[in-house]
Amino acid sequence: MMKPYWDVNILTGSKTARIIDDPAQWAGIIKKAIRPLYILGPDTVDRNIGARLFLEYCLDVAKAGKLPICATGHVRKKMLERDVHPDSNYDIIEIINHLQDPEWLGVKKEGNHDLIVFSGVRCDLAERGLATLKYFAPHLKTMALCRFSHPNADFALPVIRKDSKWQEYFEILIDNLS
Amino acid sequence: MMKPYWDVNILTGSKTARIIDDPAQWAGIIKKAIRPLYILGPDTVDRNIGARLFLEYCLDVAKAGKLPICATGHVRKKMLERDVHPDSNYDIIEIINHLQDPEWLGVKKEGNHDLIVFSGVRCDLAERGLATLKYFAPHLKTMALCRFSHPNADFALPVIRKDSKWQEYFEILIDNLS
Amino acid sequence: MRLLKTYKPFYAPFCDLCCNCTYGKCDLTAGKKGACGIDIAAHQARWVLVQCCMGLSAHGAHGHQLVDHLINKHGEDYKIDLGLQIDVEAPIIRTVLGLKPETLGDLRTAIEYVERGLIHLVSSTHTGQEGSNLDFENKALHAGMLDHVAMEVADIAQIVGYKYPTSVADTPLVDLGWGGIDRTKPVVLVIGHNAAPSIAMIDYLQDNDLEDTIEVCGICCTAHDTSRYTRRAKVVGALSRQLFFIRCGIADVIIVDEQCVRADLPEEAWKIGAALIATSDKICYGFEDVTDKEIDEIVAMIAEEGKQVLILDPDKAGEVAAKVAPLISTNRKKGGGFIDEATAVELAKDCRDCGLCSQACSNLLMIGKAVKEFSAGSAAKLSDIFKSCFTCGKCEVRCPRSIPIVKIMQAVATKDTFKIRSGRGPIHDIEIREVGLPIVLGTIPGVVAFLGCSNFPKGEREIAEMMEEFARRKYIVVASGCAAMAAGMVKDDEGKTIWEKYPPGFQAGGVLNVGSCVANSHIAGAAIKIANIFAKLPGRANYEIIADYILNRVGACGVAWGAYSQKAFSIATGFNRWGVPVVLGPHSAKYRRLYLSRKEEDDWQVMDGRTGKMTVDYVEPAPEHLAYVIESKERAITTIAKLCIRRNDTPAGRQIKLNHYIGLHKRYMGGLPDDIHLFIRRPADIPMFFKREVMEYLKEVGWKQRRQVGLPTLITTYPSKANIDDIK
Amino acid sequence: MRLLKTYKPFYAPFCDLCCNCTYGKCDLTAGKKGACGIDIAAHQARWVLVQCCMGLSAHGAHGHQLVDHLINKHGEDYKIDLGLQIDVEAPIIRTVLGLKPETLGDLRTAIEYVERGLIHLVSSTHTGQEGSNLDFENKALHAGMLDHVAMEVADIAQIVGYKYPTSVADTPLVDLGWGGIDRTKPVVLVIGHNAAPSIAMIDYLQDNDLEDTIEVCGICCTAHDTSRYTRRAKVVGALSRQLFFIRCGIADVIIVDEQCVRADLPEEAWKIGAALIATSDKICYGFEDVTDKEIDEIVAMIAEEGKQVLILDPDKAGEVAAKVAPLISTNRKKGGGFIDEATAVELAKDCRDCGLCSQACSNLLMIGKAVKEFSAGSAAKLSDIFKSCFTCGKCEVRCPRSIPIVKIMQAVATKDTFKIRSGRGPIHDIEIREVGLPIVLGTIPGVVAFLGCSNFPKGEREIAEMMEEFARRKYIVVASGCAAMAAGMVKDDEGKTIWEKYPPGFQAGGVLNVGSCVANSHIAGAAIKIANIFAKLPGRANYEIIADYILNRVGACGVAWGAYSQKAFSIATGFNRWGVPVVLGPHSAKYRRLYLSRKEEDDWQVMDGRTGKMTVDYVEPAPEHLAYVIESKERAITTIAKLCIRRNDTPAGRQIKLNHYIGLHKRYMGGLPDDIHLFIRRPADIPMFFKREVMEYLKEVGWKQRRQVGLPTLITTYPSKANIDDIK
Ligand code: SF4
Ligand code: SF4
Ligand code: SF4
Ligand code: SF4
Ligand code: SF4
Ligand code: SF4
Ligand code: SF4
Ligand code: SF4
Repeated sequence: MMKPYWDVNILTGSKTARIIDDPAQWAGIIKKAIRPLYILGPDTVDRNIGARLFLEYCLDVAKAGKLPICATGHVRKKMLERDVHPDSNYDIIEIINHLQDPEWLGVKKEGNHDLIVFSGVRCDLAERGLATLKYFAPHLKTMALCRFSHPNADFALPVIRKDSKWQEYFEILIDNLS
Repeated sequence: MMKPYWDVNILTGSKTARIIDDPAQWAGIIKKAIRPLYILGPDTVDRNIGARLFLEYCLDVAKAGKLPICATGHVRKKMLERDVHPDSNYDIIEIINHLQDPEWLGVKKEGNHDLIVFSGVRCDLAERGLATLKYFAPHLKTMALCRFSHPNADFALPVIRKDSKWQEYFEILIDNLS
Repeated sequence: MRLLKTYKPFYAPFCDLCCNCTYGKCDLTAGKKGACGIDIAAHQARWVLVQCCMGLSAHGAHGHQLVDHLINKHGEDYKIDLGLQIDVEAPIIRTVLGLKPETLGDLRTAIEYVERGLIHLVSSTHTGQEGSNLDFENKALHAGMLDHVAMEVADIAQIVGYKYPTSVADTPLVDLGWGGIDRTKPVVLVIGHNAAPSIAMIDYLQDNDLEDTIEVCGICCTAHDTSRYTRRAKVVGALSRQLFFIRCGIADVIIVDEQCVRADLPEEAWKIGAALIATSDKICYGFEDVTDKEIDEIVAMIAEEGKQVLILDPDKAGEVAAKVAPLISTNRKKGGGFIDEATAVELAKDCRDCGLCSQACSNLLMIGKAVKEFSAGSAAKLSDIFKSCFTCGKCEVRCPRSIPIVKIMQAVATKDTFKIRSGRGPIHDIEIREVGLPIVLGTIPGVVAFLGCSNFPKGEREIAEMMEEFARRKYIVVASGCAAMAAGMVKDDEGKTIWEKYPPGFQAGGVLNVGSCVANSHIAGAAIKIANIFAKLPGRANYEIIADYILNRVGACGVAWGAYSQKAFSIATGFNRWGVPVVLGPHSAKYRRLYLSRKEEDDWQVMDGRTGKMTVDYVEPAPEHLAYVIESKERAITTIAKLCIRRNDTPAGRQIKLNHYIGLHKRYMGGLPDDIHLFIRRPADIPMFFKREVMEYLKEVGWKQRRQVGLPTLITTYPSKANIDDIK
Repeated sequence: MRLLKTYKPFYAPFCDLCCNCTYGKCDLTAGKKGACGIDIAAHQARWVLVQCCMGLSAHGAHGHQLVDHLINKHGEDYKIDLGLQIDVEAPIIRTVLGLKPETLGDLRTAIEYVERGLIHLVSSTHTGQEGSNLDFENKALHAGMLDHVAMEVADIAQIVGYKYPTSVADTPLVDLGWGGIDRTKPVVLVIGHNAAPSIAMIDYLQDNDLEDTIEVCGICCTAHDTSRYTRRAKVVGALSRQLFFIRCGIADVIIVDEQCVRADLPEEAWKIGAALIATSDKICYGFEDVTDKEIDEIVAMIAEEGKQVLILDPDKAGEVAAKVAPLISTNRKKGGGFIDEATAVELAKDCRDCGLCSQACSNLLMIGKAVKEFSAGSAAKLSDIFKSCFTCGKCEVRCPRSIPIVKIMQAVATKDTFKIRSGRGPIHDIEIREVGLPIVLGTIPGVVAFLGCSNFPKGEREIAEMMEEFARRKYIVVASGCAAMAAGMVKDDEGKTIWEKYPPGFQAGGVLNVGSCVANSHIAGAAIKIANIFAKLPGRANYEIIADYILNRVGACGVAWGAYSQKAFSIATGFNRWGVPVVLGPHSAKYRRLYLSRKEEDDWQVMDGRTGKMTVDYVEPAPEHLAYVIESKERAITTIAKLCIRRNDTPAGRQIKLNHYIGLHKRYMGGLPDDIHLFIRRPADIPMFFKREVMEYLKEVGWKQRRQVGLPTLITTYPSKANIDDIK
């Protein structure tokens, strides 16, 4: 069992995430997925990592891993400013609601997704959403690409305290995805 | 965070036991204690480990570590049959209730205990009692000498599935205590 | 509350966190407070209050519905008459409300009082309300008291509404166990606590001379109540056999009312092809509400379309069930879940001994090993486990190989038929008159009440053993709910159950079944009546004095060895409020709160009611705890005897009580109890038989003789409006 | 319930386990069931119902107590008169109970109805009861409805009992904020939701001409209500400033009544040397109950012995507070908690940047970094954090160096004085008459109601911004409780708050404060009145038709951006029951349940009430969700505009609504909304301004024009006794 950064996210229960330290291993899991989806939350446009906007890293990940994007919150606007069109435009709770249904066709109408990757969703809300998927979406796996760690995901990062470490994580991940 | 053998004892929370694999380390902690107390529950008289009664091992531990004994449940009777007089005779909830009070004089009237070791208490009940001590007896440490592991203790064993392993654990512990 | 000063709340948190509001989760370990400022003790106590509110609501809502139903039938002026033997009809309502209920309408007034209290109690559990654990406990005690009012209303209502026998003590012995059910007839199984629809069905069968064609059996309290209504109704067993019996596939129709019913019955009923009729707004299962449809239409929906339905009109539900049963019975493969031993062994052979099932077990049973051994031909372990198993089904759900563990257990379950005495209702005034004095003096050593629920640590057997131990020693032994059933599931060498061996009266050595859960009120009621009738304390709205009287003079002890539910907890808390201590089984530590004293350290001062002068430190911890979890049966038996000791005991009474305490201690614990000196006031208290030994011990511990207190009381040892002159 | 078919419950469990009874803990992951057979969905729904029961009980108990208190004062025949402007006094009570309350006694009848409902709801949360999550939700919706009844009772009772103004819309502007409190006078701080003791104190001050000598200020709803009673009472702020303000040490006496009060006030009051008087059975704090003592004796206990006491008689409590305040004020070192910036920096210097405080934060704030930077001279981050901080104190409790973080925040908190319009109570009939038609046609684009509580993800500022956005766009903007306060905590460049800039009437572009939490009932009440007064739907006991009307025709949307409590949850659920969607802030995912639809997949069929013929798949998800958590303010604003769309909109109305929706979407989200085609029935619906762009998009997605439905309704699309002819 693991401890996330935020106390309010401490898991009360039994089924907790596998912590994956190695970004290369993350890349491997993403690559193996058939219909992955990358969900971007508002923290990606409200926060920097070092000098760059969090979103830039996420877009690089999406590009390298050929992940379709679901823009939640007001992320869409900043994406359009960068001329990237999100593949869908649900808010976080809405997309999770859709993902619960194994019959849903997914953002590309090709069938529901088998791997969900999250970044930049408000940590307590993401954790609630991951709990929903853990219970009601056994047909897919969830990955929290979040430095604060998420016990309710299937795969999570360890807590990453330093910006530099976080940047480095992203860089290796992106390298391994391409 | 750790997972005990019994599901009903899964910790829901944040503060969980340190797991100690090495019986020698256990012995060290017990030896360092100034006023330890060994609490024996009815499983010690209702169960065997291999061919020997669980109680026999516990009495050996008590003897080797010079631990005063609190006999709970109906353990007293079997102790008397072996001509060992328990130092006190509370039921499990009662002794825990006393231990909560830092001013209590302990079973030897020399002051409250600083280390509590448990064996053979019904696992779900022990876990409740350990929770009480975790919250309301910050003045003492608790050790669960139990093969099913106890998240609410300060120190616990890993889950020990095999009888032979459990026997061996006791033997090394007793050796190291003497 | 004065009680909470001596019997301090003891908390065993179940979780480090609070998840009650959107500021959380808040981590409450190591003295931390939540975002609302609450600490762990108050948080636990808040949970305690929530639990008690759930418990009291279960009985209160049930009571209100029953009363309304009966008022509909009989009118609100319908008289309450419990028969010749009973003048003091509703001791709890009288004492708490100051109301002597004479009609069904008065019962409704009593329930409205409960409802009014409830909303305030629930309100204070809201985030940002009460901050003190003691005040939460105070409210919980109040909730317990309201629960007793609600139970009394519910049981009196059904007794008068359905004319259950109350004037006799030796109510009929009815069949108990699953073995005796006649599977050749259509079988209707009733489950729950509100007998209205089941009784409506029985009425319909009687009115149409169909009684012989259909077998009616029940689980839990509805079983108690139908067997009070008609001798023909059979009792399958306690809550803990619910899933087991259903999986046997014997039932053709299942009528579910409310409380203690499995949440997954729709699925389970469907699996065995039985019809399922829900009849309460408490348990709707998402079924279509067909209350307004015609009976024939409903029967067709069930029998032809295989629908599960909700019928909120008890009379209609009863008639539908009666009509559906023969149709279903002929259409389905009877007893689809019923298997023989060979099949069971075959099924067990799939076991890979992975142990996951054991880990999931609610009762810490090593079920995996047992299944494995059973598959290899040795049934002993499985048979042993079955006796302690509540057939909750958690093991089975966990098994990666989907082994039907619960079904396999049929092979080791006894098919014997047992007996239980059907519930008798309130204790008669005349009985109280006869035993009041010996109880108060202590010469009847105690009243031991085994309260319902079947979350037993080691099975039904322990209940039977404990009851018998006290019956033999001439205590008055009372049982209710699932405990009464459990007691009947054990036969002696001559094939007799405890119900057949002891007299059914409220007398020394009597063994009584008061009835279903709500009949627990009659146990508290009996204690009150002792004060009322025997001691002539005025009953109406004289709450505090009566509770003080019971605490100090009525040697009663409750035992809730298998308490599982919120109701059981609020009932126990209500007994505590009346001054009756309750011994709980080990599972009950999960309720998170007990009331304990520490005999050496706590405040045992009492007032001498005769002189009105404070007795400085009375020493004697009697009773020692109010709500107390004990780990093993052996220790429980010993402790129960001790908890029957009261400050008011005469030397003769005390001798008798100590005689039992010492005797039991020697037998089960070995040697003299080491607290015996605390209970000996003067040499005259020492039991003859153990005199020498005890005297030696007393010398050893430096015992000094104490003076006897007349009319011991706590009144005036705490701020209160109660007057010491009222205690008599 | 038809609603639950389209708006399915969405669950986000907070815990893998159930710990409700002694069979547990039961692990409910991966499809496992508990020992009672329950699954995770039903278990979550059970929790939802418990929460709603707590919420409704808070208001119900409060209402009952207020009504009883006022009946004591004025008699039960005291007439309810809400003034000239209001004929339909209690739309909720009328609709739900079919009772037109005319006296205080009638209000008591309404509360008894609530109490009767409560016990059944709580009962079904007991283990072994309801097994279906949908039926739990049904009951939760019912609980929400009962909560609205309770709130209406409570607010009407205080309005008539205390003669709050209700006939005017432009109630006074009162001071808001902690900066404006006059610390040279004795300061009495009132906290909670039941103004009875506070008003008694104000009465006492007035009667004795002492008003000028004592400063009265309040937090939470009691602040709202005292400021409705007298303009002199100042509002400190919302719940989220409670600990902050107390730690400033300005208050000499704190009167606590009930709800939303910190559990640790006794300790906090003691630390600053303030007197603390508890006045409710809901919050006793373990204090001695001195209700029966003489006033002078109590005053002496508090002022001389420093005791904290419980006084359950509001009048007595008020007088005691008034008398104690000057005594305490002279005796203590005033403002013991008050510090200047230099001291704050000094205190912060102890910080070791360990980050433990941040990890503990309820609002995920990086408070540790901010403290560190502050100690190094840069206040910007701390100032920023303070705006989003609820001053819950969890960070401080966690700090291993015991840095008084909350106190340090004084250095960055504004000492400015703001304004809030005092609560106005129900909406006037005449206002309804004027706006009813434009609302139903859609030409007033919507009513947006900002409901109380201050668990805001990013502080008060967002509330003010959202409200202003809609006010500017001529929506009707309503606020209550802590949200109304939050809105007033922001000034524009000219130093004006939103309360000073917009008209106070229920009109396009109006911004209204209805009052405290219980005044939320007037918001639902207004929606009902639109049906009653404007559409002339009969009000009494015509519940289903009215809710259907609101859902399909009244473009109202609730926003509970900072919902934290069980009350907020039951209020929101009650709004849902009336057919009003509610947008919740991100924290509210912790409530565990939402009601969501999926616009592409779900059932949007409606009946054309004019023809009575089923319209096959109406396509239009209006409103799209009933209870919906949104993560960011920007998206929330856009979505609120969308949630005001109703099926009944005329083309003109729809144009206006879509104009706002598209405009807001472009501004906050970028580009056209990708679901716009779902809301365009015919070309006439398309807003002029965006016509070209929208037409292009419609072509792209293959949009086809749909026929307009007259009098859209869900009646007859599900089994019900309601008659389609009643919908008008
Ligand atoms: S209190 Fe119970 S439900 Fe809540 S987090 Fe803890 S274990 Fe889970
Ligand atoms: S009720 Fe209090 S302790 Fe519990 S989650 Fe809410 S703020 Fe935290
Ligand atoms: S059915 Fe029996 S053995 Fe299986 S988990 Fe439940 S109690 Fe244990
Ligand atoms: S879980 Fe199944 S396979 Fe494993 S030990 Fe139990 S019965 Fe055997
Ligand atoms: S209520 Fe049900 S799921 Fe919860 S602990 Fe009890 S048996 Fe387990
Ligand atoms: S007081 Fe403010 S910063 Fe501290 S934990 Fe609470 S919300 Fe976070
Ligand atoms: S916990 Fe205390 S020392 Fe650590 S960062 Fe926070 S304020 Fe600084
Ligand atoms: S609005 Fe919410 S937080 Fe504010 S006082 Fe009311 S219930 Fe409490």
